[in-house]
Amino acid sequence: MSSIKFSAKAYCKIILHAAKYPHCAINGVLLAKSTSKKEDIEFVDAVPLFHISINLTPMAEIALMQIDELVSKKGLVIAGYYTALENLKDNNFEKAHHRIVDKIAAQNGSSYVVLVNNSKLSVYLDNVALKVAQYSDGNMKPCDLHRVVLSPDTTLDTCSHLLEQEAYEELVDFDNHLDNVSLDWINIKLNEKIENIL
Amino acid sequence: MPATIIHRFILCVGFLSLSHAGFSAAQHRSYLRLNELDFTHLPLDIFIQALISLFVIMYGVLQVAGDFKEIKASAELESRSWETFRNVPSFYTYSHRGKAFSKMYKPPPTKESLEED
Amino acid sequence: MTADLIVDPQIRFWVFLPIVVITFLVGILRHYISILLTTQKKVEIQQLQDSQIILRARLLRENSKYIPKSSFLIRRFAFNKEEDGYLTQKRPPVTQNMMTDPAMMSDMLKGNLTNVLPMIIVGGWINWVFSGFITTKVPFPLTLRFKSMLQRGIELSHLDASWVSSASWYFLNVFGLRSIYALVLGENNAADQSRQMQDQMSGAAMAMPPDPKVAFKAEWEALEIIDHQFGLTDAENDVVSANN
Amino acid sequence: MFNLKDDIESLRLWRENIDRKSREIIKLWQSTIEDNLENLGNEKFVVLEQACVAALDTYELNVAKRCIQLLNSAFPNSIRVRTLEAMWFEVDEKYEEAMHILENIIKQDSTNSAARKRKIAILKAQGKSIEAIKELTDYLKIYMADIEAWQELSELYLNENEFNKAAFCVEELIIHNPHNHLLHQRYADIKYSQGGQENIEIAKNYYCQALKLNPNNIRALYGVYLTGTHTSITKNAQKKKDSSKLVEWSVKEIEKRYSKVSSPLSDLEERLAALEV
Repeated sequence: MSSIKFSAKAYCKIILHAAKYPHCAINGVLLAKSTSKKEDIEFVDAVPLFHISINLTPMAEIALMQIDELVSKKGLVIAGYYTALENLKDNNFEKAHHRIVDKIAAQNGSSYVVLVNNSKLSVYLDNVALKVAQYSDGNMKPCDLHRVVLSPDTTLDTCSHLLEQEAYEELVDFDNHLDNVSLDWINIKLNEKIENIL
Repeated sequence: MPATIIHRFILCVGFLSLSHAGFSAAQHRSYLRLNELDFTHLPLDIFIQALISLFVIMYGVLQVAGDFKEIKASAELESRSWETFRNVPSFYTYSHRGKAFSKMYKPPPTKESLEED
Repeated sequence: MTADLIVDPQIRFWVFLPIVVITFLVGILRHYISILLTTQKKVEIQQLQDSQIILRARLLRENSKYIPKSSFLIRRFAFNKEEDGYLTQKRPPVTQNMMTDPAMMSDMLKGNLTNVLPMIIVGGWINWVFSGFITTKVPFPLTLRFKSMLQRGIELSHLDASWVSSASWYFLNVFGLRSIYALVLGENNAADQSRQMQDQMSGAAMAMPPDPKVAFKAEWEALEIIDHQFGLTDAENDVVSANN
Repeated sequence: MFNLKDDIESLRLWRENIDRKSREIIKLWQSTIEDNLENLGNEKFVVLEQACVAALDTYELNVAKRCIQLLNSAFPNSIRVRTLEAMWFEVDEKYEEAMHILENIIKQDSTNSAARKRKIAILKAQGKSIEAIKELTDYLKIYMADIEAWQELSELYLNENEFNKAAFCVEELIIHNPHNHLLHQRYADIKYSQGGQENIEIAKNYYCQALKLNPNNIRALYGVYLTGTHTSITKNAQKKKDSSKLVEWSVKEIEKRYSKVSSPLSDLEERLAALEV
């Protein structure tokens, strides 16, 4: 069975983004190596995008343009979309079908939609709080949770540790960047921090 | 600019000086009355003192009263962003991830998790 | 004018200043008594709705240039359509009568109690205690017509009109101290704040006339005659030229 | 002592800006405010209310309970405190009890808008967004000039992807507050999301207006760029020229904004290269 791998950087950023804005719906994109095969995908990084109004498209277009340009230089592509819904009880893909998903899918055939499973979040993360679906032609096909792999294995501990340190304060998403252009959504400092803990 | 002690002091001095000028004027008037002289005008020094203390007070009040507001109607809103503007306290809901990240919260067993175990 | 009147300095300490102090303190007292007496006015939900309709219609009228034409027309239609628009809806005629409504009566009584009564009592008392004094002089000449206003209680026909009698001084104080009250009582916002906590303010309930029909009619008319102009078509040029 | 003063100041600031910094508020509460309640003076009860809401937001039920008890003993019959109580039940997902309290408040004071709003919020928390929208529109039929409610309704519609209706609500907000650049920008965002030549034309106007009201609104600047590139695809030569001029101008302005920043971003050229046409 093929696996869907998340690097520590990608996973931690998703969770931290969800933790930074607990009362908002959030979204972002996932990056994978452009050379990776269709079946065995590995998300190496995540870019947190919005928390203010995730259904509006203009700023999402700008963000996708910039990310695409910057990331293609590093041999990465936008291969997936992640989101977390506002309500703690909302954990199904129907509500995660945002407009930006179509845009991402249009760019590279098919893509993955990752949903943060709110009901599995806690201060001490003991299992992967994500749900993954494959998206193509307007349909979401949920993937088996066993296919989701974190690499390295210590990612969950790292993530709990970061939550404890309140590292989410340092996380910058594209909305923050638009409010203050000196904040960088690449999160270089946070990346270093994650790597140090690993 | 916050009101400093110096500005308050300047304001006090201004008021003292102004009341001194007023008191001097009253004294001058009673002096004239006692000497049965006609009142024509105030002596120049009292006049100047009143004027100067008026300006001192004006300066002091401006400094103590606080910052001015901009005339432009939108000026106050410029510093706001959707970050705070979107918050509508009377419609806050509390069923969000804030609970999940709290140490006190014990999530109820959901159907899903029961199935998975 | 050569032989000027000289007022005894004792008058300053025993008439002039006491009147100021008394009127000031009575004003403060009245303020607190009225706070004690007023009950939160009950607003009917219908009244509230009416005032909100008027408010929204007025804002629509004033700021119509900030929204596209079609949006304006939709709104005007909603307000002004022939039947059952917000401003044209049929209402049962208002039968509220001032005298039959006991709440209205008690309100009026309280208003009298706090405003008119002290005025009469304190005014009469001051007139009785401090009658017949000349207290101060306004520093400019006045015509004879002001005599009845400024020299109440002193019937001297040859006295210069710029002298002020004690009774008149009291009235000048009553009217002139209003902004001083605002200054002094305005600082008591803290007391108001805790009162707000006690009873939440019921929305933006404006004082509405008992019969909204008249106000609706006026608003309807004003909305009808608006010629909508979209005001943002030039924003593009403005912005580009302003920043160049 | 100085610490307390600063903390009170920041609490006041957050209150005035309506910042939802619940975690920070709770931290301040635990570090300084809790032990200094008597030193707060006039602000004591407002701070208590603020702390209570923050505690509910972060599920610190003990703190919330303490605040409600203190408020309750100070104002035994206050409707506002009872609304807080209803929220407390809400957090515990005892929605029925919360509804019961709110119904009683409305029965007692039919014009109380806060209780009505809370009822809508409960529907939202239960995930019944359609019912919430219906209730809110009913509410707005009475309280037509309630800006908060219009704003909430626009958010609800946006969540349902009902851009047309959301736009209507934002228009209403603009009428109430025509000098707010955020509203103009939001309206343009919605119009742009709707798509279509006409809507994008309108969006362009509103982005420009937002920029005019606040030249620092970078979202509006990007919006001008986007709408400009869209409208430049036209057969009308004059329009095409105007649009491309606008695009050029906006790119230049965006670059200016980025060059003003004190700590420059990495790979700035690449990021902005995406904008070049």
